[in-house]
Amino acid sequence: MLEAENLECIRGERRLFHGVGFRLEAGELLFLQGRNGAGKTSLLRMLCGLSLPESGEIRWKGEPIRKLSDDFRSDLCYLGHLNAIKEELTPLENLLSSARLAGETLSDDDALDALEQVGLLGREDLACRYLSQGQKRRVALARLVPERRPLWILDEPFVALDVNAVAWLAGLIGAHLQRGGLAVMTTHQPVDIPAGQIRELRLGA
Amino acid sequence: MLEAENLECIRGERRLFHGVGFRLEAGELLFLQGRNGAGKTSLLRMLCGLSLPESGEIRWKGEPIRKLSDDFRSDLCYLGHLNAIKEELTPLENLLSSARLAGETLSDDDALDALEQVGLLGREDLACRYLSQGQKRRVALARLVPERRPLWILDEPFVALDVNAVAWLAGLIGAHLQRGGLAVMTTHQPVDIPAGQIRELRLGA
Amino acid sequence: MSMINWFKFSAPSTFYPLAGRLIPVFWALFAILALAGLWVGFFVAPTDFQQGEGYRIIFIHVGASWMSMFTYLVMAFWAGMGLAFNTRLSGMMASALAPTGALFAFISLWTGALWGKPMWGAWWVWDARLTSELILLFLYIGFIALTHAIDDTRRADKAGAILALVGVVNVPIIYFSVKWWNTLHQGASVSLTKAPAMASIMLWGMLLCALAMWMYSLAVALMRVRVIILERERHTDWVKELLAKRSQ
Amino acid sequence: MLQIVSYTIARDLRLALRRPADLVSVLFFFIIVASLFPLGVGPEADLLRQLAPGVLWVGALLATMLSLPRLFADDHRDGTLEQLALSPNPLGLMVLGKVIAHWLVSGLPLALLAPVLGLQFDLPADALWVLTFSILLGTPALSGIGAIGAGLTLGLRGGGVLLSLLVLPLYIPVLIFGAGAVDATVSGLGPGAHLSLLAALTIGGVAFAPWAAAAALKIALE
Amino acid sequence: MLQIVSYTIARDLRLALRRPADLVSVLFFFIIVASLFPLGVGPEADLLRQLAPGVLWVGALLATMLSLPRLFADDHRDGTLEQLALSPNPLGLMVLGKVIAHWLVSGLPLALLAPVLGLQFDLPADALWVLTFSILLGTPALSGIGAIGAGLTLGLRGGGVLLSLLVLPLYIPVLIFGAGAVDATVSGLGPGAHLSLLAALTIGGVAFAPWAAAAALKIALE
Ligand code: HEM
Ligand SMILES: Nc1ncnc2c1ncn2[C@@H]1O[C@H](COP(=O)(O)OP(=O)(O)OP(=O)(O)O)[C@@H](O)[C@H]1O
Ligand SMILES: Nc1ncnc2c1ncn2[C@@H]1O[C@H](COP(=O)(O)OP(=O)(O)OP(=O)(O)O)[C@@H](O)[C@H]1O
Ligand SMILES: [Mg+2]
Ligand SMILES: [Mg+2]
Repeated sequence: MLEAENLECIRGERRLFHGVGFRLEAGELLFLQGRNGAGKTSLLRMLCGLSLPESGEIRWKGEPIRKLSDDFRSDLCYLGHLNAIKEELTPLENLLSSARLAGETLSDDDALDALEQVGLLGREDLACRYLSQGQKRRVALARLVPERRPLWILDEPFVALDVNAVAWLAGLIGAHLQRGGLAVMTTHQPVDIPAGQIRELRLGA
Repeated sequence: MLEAENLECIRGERRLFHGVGFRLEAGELLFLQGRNGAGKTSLLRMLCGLSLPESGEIRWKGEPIRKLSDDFRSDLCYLGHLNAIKEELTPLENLLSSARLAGETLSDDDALDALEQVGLLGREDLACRYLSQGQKRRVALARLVPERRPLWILDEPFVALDVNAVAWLAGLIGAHLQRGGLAVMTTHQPVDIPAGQIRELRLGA
Repeated sequence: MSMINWFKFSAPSTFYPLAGRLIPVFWALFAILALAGLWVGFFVAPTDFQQGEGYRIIFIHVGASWMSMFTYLVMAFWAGMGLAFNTRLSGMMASALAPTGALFAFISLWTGALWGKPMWGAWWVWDARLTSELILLFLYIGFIALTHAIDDTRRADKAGAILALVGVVNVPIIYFSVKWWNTLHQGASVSLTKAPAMASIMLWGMLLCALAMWMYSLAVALMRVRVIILERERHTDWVKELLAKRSQ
Repeated sequence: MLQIVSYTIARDLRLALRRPADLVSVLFFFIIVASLFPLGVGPEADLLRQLAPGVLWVGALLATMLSLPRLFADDHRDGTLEQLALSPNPLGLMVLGKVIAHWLVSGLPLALLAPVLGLQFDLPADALWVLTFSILLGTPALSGIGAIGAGLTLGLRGGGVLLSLLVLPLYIPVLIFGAGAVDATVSGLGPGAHLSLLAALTIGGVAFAPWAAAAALKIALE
Repeated sequence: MLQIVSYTIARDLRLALRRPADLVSVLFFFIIVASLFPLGVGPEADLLRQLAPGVLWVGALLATMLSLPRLFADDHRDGTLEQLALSPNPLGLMVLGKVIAHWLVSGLPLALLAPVLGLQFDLPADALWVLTFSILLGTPALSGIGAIGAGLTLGLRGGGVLLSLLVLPLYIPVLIFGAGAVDATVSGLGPGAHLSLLAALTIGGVAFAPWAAAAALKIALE
């Protein structure tokens, strides 16, 4: 479903990678590896269409993503280094609002359920500004609970999470793969995802 | 050398912890544990004197830190969630400048040596804005290489680092302990520090 | 010119030597036209019976005003090309034109102000044409400031292009302001459809000066674009080769 | 389509209301600027009445401008903007929503406050009406044009000041027609022509600016 | 002691020079504001000459004010401020260094530019001198007082506008004596009294403000 061919990325005067390609089918996870600064984040942003590759092409269901634009974006869920939550809003409001802006609807119950899963029940009405670093990350991750779009692109989702939350998230990604979803992910922590076919891609080896 | 007694922390209407106390001697590491939101960051900021405990007292070499102020701060090195580096400056300039502002002097050679250790040689003249998340964290950590002040307080120093960097940093903390330094640290990742006496303190258990 | 040619010359590596060959030609034309224009302007054209000698400022003022507007249009054209086709050269052309445009906008304002003092009794009035010309200068400066504030040249080009395209509405406003509003400023006296309303010798002087400014703009913009090409493409093989050859 | 616009408006308004200090501050800035000028210029009543339209319009314009950097900066810093750009909805529509919300918390209250300040300057009643109406009519254009500037300077250090540099020249026509409308009323000429030009600017600004701003945002994210 | 002040100055200047656009933009903002007023007010030369001191001073004041939010915000966001507060050096001295650096990249260039703009308004030569000198003398006070406001509003959303609200009233005396000095020169009274009051404000501002600002910063960090 997701194919990349011969991607090249240049930053400043440095060629981060070139000739990168892969093919990912339903139910598969691509595990992107590489040392700090290898270009993992840069590659993920390209896969989302946020930045353009110097050369090469990315295809979703056989079509170049440049041409699909809207269609591709309604299949895609991206979670970056930044949490994309509003410090002024409560976790519940954040969740509802990000669903709405992504063009989906989420009932209050579903949202509360998601917050319960990430262990924030009891804090759903506290402005996010007061949350700890890990709790903020959990609010961002709660978006994934009701998420049914096929392609997940996750940039170091495990950062700042405690041990329980790491295990929970690994399970969630596993369930997504079992439903036939795809995921591309980076992380420096050793975690095992309990399902799905795992491919590895190492940048800058 | 560092003692805390009966510390209590209240945020909003929630008591995060109370009755927390410990005693740390030269060469020892305090490993602070607890789930997301347990109050680890809040405790570390108290230990630095950045915020005041609701009740209880913190002493350094037998004196309450409130009274010591300058003296305590010249024994202390704090590294928080934020990197405290300037995106406009290069890694080298950042390192020199933070040493100067902390009231120390650092020769260019020592600074370059520190950057080499964190694997940023070759990027010492690139503005930090262009660095990857992990590389930025490395610039912040490079400060620790020449650091000889006895008390290190590190809030999740391993976040965003790749495997090699994690091992290197563990070694660096070990060396600090062996020199007779003290360290207080939190992390959610399993790492082992190769030296020193390790104490654990679990918040919100 | 055929399509293939067009795209060939839009590659910096082919454009660079082409520009290098054109520059001396434009400088030569500039020298000839400027001398002729100034000669006509200062020695041949008679003293105006209403305005005395002061009117001779027109020879610079009008040409500079035209150039400032026209340069902006060309800059916006290149900017649009850059956004649409993602060609590298377009952004370089736009950045190369901006300082020249700003210079002419400034000269237009400056000479206008100098002229305004004897004619209207004030250096400056807030009239539609004068104001919109001032906005033009600010747009040029904004373009330069914006593109310099962004280090990534690709991003800088695109951001500048948007600004240039947004500002393009200002140009017709400058041009037609004398028609649309009641202004102190003189209406258009040169037009393609009517016979010119001024003495033909004056007209000739003005046109010669304007043409000289054209040549100057072309020469300077090409020189600047060559510098920009070298700077931006310094890592490509052809530039390395070129520099190696030159340093021998 | 309409839904996403209205939802963006609702979201931005809620965020603004979480910080009522912001809204109040825009208004106080306006009040302070309007009071600074008499201080700098001196107290003659005739002179002040002559100055009033210009000063009040400049004050409204600067107040709007000062609140512009926040239009996208918060969303950019916390990553929300990336998410908006990746949403299947057209980014331009969401920017339109943000522009409208911005107007509702800046332009609208400024227009409502303006006649009160105008009284201070001893403006006649019909001029006060025209002042209110012209600010009401002109500020959407300010928000729209401002959005382009805010998008272009997003993420640049010192963007705030660069933003003013880009945006102020484009604000000049709005200022001229806005203050001109009040002046024309005071001098008995009738504000019609000025007001219709102002309306044209606003329609152009609101219809076209969000798309330019959206293009600028996509570039800023690259 | 002196060392840490001078080192902070050097560091902030270096950061400012990494982005020359900032410096240029402050100046252009000044230019643009000084050109907006005539637009809003109308073109009569006599009126404008009367307005000039007020308008130029208000312009300088607003330009300084716009650059204030950046004084601590960057350091706060990236964690540098925490490190400064934990350094064994007195925070007040480091703030003093930052205030001086701020003046060097805002007040000083504004003062140098002011006479050029004054020419546009057709001010006589002695008034131009006094204008330059008064801005040179008054702007350090603006930077100092501004630092307190910037410290107090640090980390608050919409801090920029709240900052103006806090700082502008405190700027009023500077404005009055500054513009007053020029006015007095134009009307032949001599600027001496105004200028010495201005000097007193500046000495007070620079000596005392950094410590108040440092206290505000410590609170903001808690
Ligand atoms: C700062 C003040 C001034 C500015 C910004 C300015 C701007 C312009 C511009 C943009 C044009 C070219 C537009 C066109 O060809 O239609 C122009 C043309 C011209 N200007 Fe000015 N002007 C200024 C002052 C003056 C003054 C004081 C005079 C003399 C009374 C003057 C006389 C003319 C004339 C005669 C033309 C040529 C019109 C034509 O033949 O088409 N300008 N000016
Ligand atoms: N202008 C530039 N000049 C040179 N190198 C640059 C420039 N901009 C970015 N880089 C380099 O590009 C890389 C960006 O990497 P990216 O953020 O994709 O890394 P990553 O693999 O996600 O790393 P991390 O594990 O630390 O998150 C870095 O190595 C950085 O140094
Ligand atoms: N105003 C408030 N009302 C209620 N709870 C609050 C308030 N402010 C902060 N808190 C709570 O205080 C805690 C702050 O925790 P802190 O940042 O110290 O956690 P931490 O142990 O460092 O967590 P992490 O592992 O995620 O970094 C959070 O649980 C947060 O929800
Ligand atoms: Mg990364
Ligand atoms: Mg924490």
